[in-house]
Amino acid sequence: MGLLRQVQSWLCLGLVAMALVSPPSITLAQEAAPAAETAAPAAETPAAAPATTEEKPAESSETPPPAAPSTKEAAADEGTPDSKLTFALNNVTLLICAVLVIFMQAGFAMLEAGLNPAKHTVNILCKNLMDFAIGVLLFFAVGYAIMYPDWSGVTTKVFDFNPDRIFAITAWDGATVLHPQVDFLFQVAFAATSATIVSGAVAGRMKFGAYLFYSAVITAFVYPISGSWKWGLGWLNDWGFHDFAGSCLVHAVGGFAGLAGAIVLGPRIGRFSNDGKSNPIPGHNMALATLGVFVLLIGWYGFNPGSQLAFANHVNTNIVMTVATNTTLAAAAGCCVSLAVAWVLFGKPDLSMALNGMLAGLVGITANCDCVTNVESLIIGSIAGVLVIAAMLLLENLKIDDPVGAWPVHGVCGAWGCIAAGIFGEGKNLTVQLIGTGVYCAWGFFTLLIVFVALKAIGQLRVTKEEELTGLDISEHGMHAYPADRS
Amino acid sequence: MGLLRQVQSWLCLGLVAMALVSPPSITLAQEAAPAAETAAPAAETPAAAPATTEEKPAESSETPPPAAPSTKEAAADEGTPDSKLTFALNNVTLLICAVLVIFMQAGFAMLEAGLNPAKHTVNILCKNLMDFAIGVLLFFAVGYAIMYPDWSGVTTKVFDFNPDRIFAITAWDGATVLHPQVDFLFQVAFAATSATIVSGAVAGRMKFGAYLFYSAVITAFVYPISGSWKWGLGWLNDWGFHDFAGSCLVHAVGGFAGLAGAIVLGPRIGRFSNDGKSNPIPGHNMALATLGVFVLLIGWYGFNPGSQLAFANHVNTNIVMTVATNTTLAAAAGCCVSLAVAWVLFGKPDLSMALNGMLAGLVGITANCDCVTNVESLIIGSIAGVLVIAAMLLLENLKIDDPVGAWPVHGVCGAWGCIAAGIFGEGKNLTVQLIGTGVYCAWGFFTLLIVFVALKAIGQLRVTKEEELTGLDISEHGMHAYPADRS
Amino acid sequence: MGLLRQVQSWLCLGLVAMALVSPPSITLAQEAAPAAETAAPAAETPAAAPATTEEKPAESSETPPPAAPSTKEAAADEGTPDSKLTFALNNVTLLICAVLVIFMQAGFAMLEAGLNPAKHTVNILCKNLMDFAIGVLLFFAVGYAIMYPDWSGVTTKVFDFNPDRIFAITAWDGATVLHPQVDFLFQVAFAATSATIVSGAVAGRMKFGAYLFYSAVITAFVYPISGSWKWGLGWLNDWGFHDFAGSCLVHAVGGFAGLAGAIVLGPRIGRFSNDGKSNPIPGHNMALATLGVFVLLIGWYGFNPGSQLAFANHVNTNIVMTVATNTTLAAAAGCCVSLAVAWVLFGKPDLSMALNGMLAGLVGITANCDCVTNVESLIIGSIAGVLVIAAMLLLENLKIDDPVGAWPVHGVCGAWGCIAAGIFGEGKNLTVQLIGTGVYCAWGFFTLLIVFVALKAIGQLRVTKEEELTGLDISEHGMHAYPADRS
Amino acid sequence: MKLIIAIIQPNRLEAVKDALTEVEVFRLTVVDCQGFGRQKGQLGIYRSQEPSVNLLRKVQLQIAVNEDFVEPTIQAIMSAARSGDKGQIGDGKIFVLPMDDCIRIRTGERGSDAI
Amino acid sequence: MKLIIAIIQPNRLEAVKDALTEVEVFRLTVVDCQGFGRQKGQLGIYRSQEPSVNLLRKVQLQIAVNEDFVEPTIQAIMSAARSGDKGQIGDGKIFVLPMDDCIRIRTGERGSDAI
Amino acid sequence: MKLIIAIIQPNRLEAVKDALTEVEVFRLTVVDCQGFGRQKGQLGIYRSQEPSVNLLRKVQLQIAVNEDFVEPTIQAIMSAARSGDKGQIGDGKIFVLPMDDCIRIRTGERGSDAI
Ligand SMILES: Nc1ncnc2c1ncn2[C@@H]1O[C@H](COP(=O)(O)OP(=O)(O)O)[C@@H](O)[C@H]1O
Ligand SMILES: Nc1ncnc2c1ncn2[C@@H]1O[C@H](COP(=O)(O)OP(=O)(O)O)[C@@H](O)[C@H]1O
Ligand SMILES: Nc1ncnc2c1ncn2[C@@H]1O[C@H](COP(=O)(O)OP(=O)(O)O)[C@@H](O)[C@H]1O
Repeated sequence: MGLLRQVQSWLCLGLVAMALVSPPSITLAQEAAPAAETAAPAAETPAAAPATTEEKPAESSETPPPAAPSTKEAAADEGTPDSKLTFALNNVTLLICAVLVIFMQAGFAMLEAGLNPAKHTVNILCKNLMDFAIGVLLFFAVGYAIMYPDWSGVTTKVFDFNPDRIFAITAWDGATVLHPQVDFLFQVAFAATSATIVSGAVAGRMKFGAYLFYSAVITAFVYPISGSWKWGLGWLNDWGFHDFAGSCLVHAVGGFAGLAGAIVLGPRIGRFSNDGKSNPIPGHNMALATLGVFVLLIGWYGFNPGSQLAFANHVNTNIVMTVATNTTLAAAAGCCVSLAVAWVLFGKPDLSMALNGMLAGLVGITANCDCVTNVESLIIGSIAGVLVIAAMLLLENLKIDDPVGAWPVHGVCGAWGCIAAGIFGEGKNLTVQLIGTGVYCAWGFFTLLIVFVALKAIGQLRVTKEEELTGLDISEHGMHAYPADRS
Repeated sequence: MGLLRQVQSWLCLGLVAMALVSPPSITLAQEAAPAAETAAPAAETPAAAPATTEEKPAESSETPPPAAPSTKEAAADEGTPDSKLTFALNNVTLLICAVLVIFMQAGFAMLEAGLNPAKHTVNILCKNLMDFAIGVLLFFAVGYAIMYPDWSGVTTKVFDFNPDRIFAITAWDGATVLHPQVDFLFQVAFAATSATIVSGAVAGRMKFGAYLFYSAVITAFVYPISGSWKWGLGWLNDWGFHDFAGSCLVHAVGGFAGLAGAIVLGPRIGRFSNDGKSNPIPGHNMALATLGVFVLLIGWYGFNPGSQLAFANHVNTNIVMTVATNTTLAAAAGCCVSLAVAWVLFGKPDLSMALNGMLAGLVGITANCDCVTNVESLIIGSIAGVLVIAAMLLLENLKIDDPVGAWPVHGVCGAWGCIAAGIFGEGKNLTVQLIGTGVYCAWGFFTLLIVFVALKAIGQLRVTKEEELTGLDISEHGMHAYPADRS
Repeated sequence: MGLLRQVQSWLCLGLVAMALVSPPSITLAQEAAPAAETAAPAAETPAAAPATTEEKPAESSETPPPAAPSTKEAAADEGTPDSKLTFALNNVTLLICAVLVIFMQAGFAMLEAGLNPAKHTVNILCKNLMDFAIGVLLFFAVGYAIMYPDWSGVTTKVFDFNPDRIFAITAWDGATVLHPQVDFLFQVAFAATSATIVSGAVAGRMKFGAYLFYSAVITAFVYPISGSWKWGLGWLNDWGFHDFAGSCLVHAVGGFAGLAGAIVLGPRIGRFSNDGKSNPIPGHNMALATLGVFVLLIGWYGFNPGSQLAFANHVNTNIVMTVATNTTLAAAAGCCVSLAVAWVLFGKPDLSMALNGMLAGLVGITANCDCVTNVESLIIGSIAGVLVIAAMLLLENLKIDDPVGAWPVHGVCGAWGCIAAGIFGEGKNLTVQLIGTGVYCAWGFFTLLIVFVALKAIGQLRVTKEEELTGLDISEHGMHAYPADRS
Repeated sequence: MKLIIAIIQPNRLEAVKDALTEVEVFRLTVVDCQGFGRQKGQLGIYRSQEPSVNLLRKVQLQIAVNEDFVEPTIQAIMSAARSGDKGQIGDGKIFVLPMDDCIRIRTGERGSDAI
Repeated sequence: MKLIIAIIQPNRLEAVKDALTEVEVFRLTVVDCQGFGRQKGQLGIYRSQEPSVNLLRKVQLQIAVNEDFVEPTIQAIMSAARSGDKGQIGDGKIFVLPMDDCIRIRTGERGSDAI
Repeated sequence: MKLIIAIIQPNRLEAVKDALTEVEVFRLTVVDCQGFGRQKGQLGIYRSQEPSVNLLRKVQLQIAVNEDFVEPTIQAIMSAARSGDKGQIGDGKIFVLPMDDCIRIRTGERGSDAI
């Protein structure tokens, strides 16, 4: 393990170096630090200030449970009925949020299936089912250990792991604010999400085995490593980088990984004509796709509000409620703006753009929903609604085939979310946000680029032309998604 | 704004006057008042009586948070751990309920899509997505301000607004029982529901632009204005009108608005033959429709129990649990009775009637689920199950084409729900209930009648014959919902 | 009623006798008893021991609310804010869990519809809708009374009922930990589940009337009677039988009832050729089936964690969180193992097996999720993933046609779940587990066998050959699930 | 006996059926199909892109008729299947095929009686 | 060479396929179609209303055969496609069309060898 | 005038359409169909069982052409519809039917002008 650990460390460092073309240096980190310190109490909530004086500070995602500094204090009043209720309320609520996030898997599956031809449906469903199943197993095996190493105070490492969390969840010590079991559940749902995002970008042409492989790599290594830099209280957290619920950590990493996949795979047959014309391949079931987006919207109420990780005192409750409403406003704004822009540009109110616009708004608000106002949420969502269309047109021009728009939605708007936190978020440092965003985008892109190039090199990446034309359902899984009654 | 305010006020007054053909007068209002006073503590729950002596009264929907009289008392023990937990529990639970209500949008979308021909599917999905998105924006812009004006004590107005809530949600003052952000979220989900109900009645022939327009009018003005009369603590609340979760405020308003739309639009081509024969146009996907109903059923557990708005003391908990079970019993009864009646009358167990019967039961119990017994719920649901069939047959006879049965389900059973509150609800005044019901039905019908007639007058209401036959998907949105793989 | 009561009692005793071929006797019961006593506090949670000393013991499913021994103690601190919050938190959380379990109805409907030919879709949807609706009515009428009789201390009876619960839910006495209304709701959702499991096994050939009849019998009698033996604190509870959330009580009973149905009905036309070849009839919509499984997964987070029935103290919270994670791990393991085994055996990664594998893992962990470790959950789920394939192959060999695999998933893995509790569960007695499992499997199988044989005898069980070939949608319901646009 | 195959726009089906009823042609078979002809653009946009000209949804009528009915059937289809007054590109084609025999399955009748 | 087009009830497809196998007709093409004939009422009810007579689901078989096989094929279809003993309205039709040529794509064989 | 009916593998449709364009056949009609021939096993597995040989998805092209175009059309289809170099079982058939008349609905043109 020692070797792997070192190799990984160097790899990470290399990539990070690539991302940081302009030298950020120590100075910048110090600039950022004070901003970060004030971030938590300076959330936009008016009632927070007086409340905090008498309460322990919000156990926000800024300070994930395992390393929570308030552990001892919490332990002190362990036996009071109040603390038991607080514990129960926090954990039960987080469990419900975890369930909502897990539900997003269904949303992604339906959305991707609906936006692709019928002949790849079984493959898409199987991918989305398996990346959750495999994700759970691998995050339990190593991912959780990597994402939450024991880094109290040490911030120069980019990779480490907590040996107690290899194939195990640390037992509840009776003191931490969150129960480790539900913490794991919430985190694993996030890990599976980042894998599933990639799925859409590589739909319709990748071998099923290759899919399982990279999906395993993401949930076991790529996502946990970069996740540890922020939520594992690593170096980016130290710099004061802010990503409340994962615009970058989850979405941008997944979106840019998907971009790498789309580039390495190349477009589907017939997607771009020889004369260079773009020839979109419509999805086979818009009802399924729309259902998927509604399910994702619902799931986001677990994703964002749940990321506060604690609910039971005025500060937390206040933030959680604001987060929920901001999320809704950004989704609505993204949806309306995308529909309107598409209507003006292309002459028709295009449902597929409205759907992507809503997702764009949701992704865009994810990083900053805790530190912006309602009206700022509308602005952030609206801009996301424009960005998603611009990014799609860019992909068209570059002749990159991303069947569901994973990069425009999750990659671009994920990056936008963290940048918006720097622009609108009180006490957030824009430079740090830009650097952090760059790091995550580059990390997602380059790590998976390596994986996809390697798979391609050994001929295990893309199905044959014949198989692709026949459809992955028959060629990879030997079954139709919609057999006629008589067959 | 002053002018608009006045025009609106007069418009409302005019319509209300129309609805109240028999003079209700001051006397009646006074009759009703004492009944209303006793309503809250006299809920059917046996344990409520002893409990209330030591507790602050249930923060039921009777007294929505912003104007809650208990504000100061609550503020007094602001700092105690107990009050913080109460606050957290109430708001977190309401957030979950809001999420369930938002999920209903998916249910409505799937139900309407399933019950209509495939060629209108994209249009239906887009309508249901956009009425949520636009609803959120407009309710944030003005609807919330109109629905909850600052009317303490003043009840002669029919329209006003709270200027602090124009494009803003009042900040949490650290005292109110509900956090304004989650209150907004819960309310906006209701507003979107009332718009989406209309959608089903006008499916398959309305221009998309017209749809967006009236949908905006409903969520920005029609629903908030009439909503303010009751939930904004306006005149109907003062009279003691009871509508726990919105049988009238949400469903009847939406259902009667839909009726107006169906009448003004006229039936779809081919729906009634020239010789007067009724020729139903079957939905294209009963699986989607059934999924929609299941999702709506689930959403109703946010809609009804959540409408208590508070959960954290014995009185509230007691009511909330009773509400949930009553809702379930009425849904089951409506479903079984509708299936049975349809089976007897038409010779086959008709799934589409069972689905509508379940919804009928749900709508019927919505107004009164807090003040009837379990057995009464069965009765109310059963009667709703009969009413929905009778109303459908009536529409057939009148040659009004309501593709999904929005008026029978939401209009008729919504009215039934409020009347049933008068019949079965302890301490509810039947006369007041009848008047209030009449007011809401008339309000929904006539305001939208004006909108639809106006749209028709300027030729913006209905698509051409050619477009309708081709299907709104191609003619309005330029895309198929289910393109063949090869296209 | 007296007569019915006696007949039922004898019938039960007879069946139980059949199941217990090897004489268990008093001795064994005594062996088991001490194990059972220590079971609750000895759950795998490290923090449980110190915590329990100062708390009232976990109100686990071991001691369902109506007969909770802690009633008086709880009543003592009735008036404290703490107890009110505890009460609210427990009941609100259970309500949410009940909603999730009710959502499973949608999952079962979509799964069964998707895994069957299109021509039976309306029938399948109608069955799944109606077994919920009828189940609610009948469980309210008699089921709840039978399942929770007043058996404190008396354990020799196998059938009784609580007359206060005939067509009524006992009023909340202000003391019990759970509110009876939500307790009913949670339990009725379980009852409907056991009926709905059977549906899949008898799909495509049973008369709709026969379906309604047996569905009524299950929810009114079969499930409540056997349920009372354990959760009604009956004789199997006394023996120390452990079934946390119903692997046997719900799933095995349903699965074996389905097996009886599949055997008595015989296979669908064309399912096995005359020359004995197996000829699978593929489902018509794998997207629907996959959506169904995702919904079931989500619902299981109400099914398993909710079965703790209490959430608000450290012991309960601890168990609930562990249950949730164990459920997830088993589902993931079952899914991966099934896919892998099918891949190896049959050469393709078969989506339908992955789906069934996930369900198998979920069913398998249901009985024991409270008393095994995370790693044991992986093992239990993995074995379930193998068992489900083995059981399917067995059915093939026996030429029994179970269209969705209800017996392999719910019957076999349900039995496995309870046996696994005996193997892995701390303080659980394997012999008792084996006996209890045998009893439930036999009970489900033989009671329904009688029902199906009786229906067959009077010619009301199976549709005609012509009707089956045409499809039950047209022949039983007179409508297509997917009419072409023009019809 | 002839087999008349007509490929028409889906939204003209009802009108054509009515027109056929007027010339006493009561039996026909309908098949969904997709046409590749001179018409363009039915599939306007998808994700902001216009798909290249492609297969458009059409409906095919198959009508077995005796000789006397051939011309009335053709005229009926032609008049009812045209979009607008002058017709549009994409309105479709009628093919007339010779037919050797026709059998009614129910009775076993053959030839022109069975049509 | 003839092209035999048979329109039958969907639920008779399996029986017809078996009957064809017995007269050694192994190759055929199946097309979903909808028929408008004398049969009524397959679509019983929807939302409590009986839709007016309309297009009913049928299945079309297309079978290319050499002359010797024409009669056996017709007989096989007729016997297996009838509902009940005497047949019912809606049981369908068989059309026999002349065919000039047949080509097997795989080998390029033509004429009666390619059938 | 002939009506050419070609039954091909679905995944060859694009190639065949391109090939037809090259021989200047621009109009055609496509029908989904299912074939029962010598090919086996497209439906590999379902719930771990291999369904017995059954109807496999095919696509049917219907192309009305004037006599001159018959051979080029057949050649174009044959060359483009073959799987691999030598073709495989299941690649399909081409049937050539005589056609008496053709009418363009839009203009009312008849005969070979209307093709
Ligand atoms: N020669 C042909 N063979 C087969 N189908 C044809 C032929 N010509 C036209 N069609 C069918 O008729 C439809 C309408 O044809 P189109 O070319 O638009 O008509 P027009 O000849 O009036 O321009 C096409 O989409 C195609 O389905
Ligand atoms: N002349 C015809 N042309 C085309 N299709 C026909 C014709 N006659 C019958 N059919 C097809 O056969 C089906 C059965 O026809 P029907 O009129 O019910 O049979 P019958 O002649 O035995 O009364 C119809 O639904 C239709 O699809
Ligand atoms: N005689 C025939 N009549 C109708 N369709 C046929 C006939 N022969 C072949 N087909 C169609 O062509 C498809 C391919 O046929 P197949 O038997 O696999 O080809 P081959 O003759 O090259 O072995 C079949 O699935 C069927 O749809």
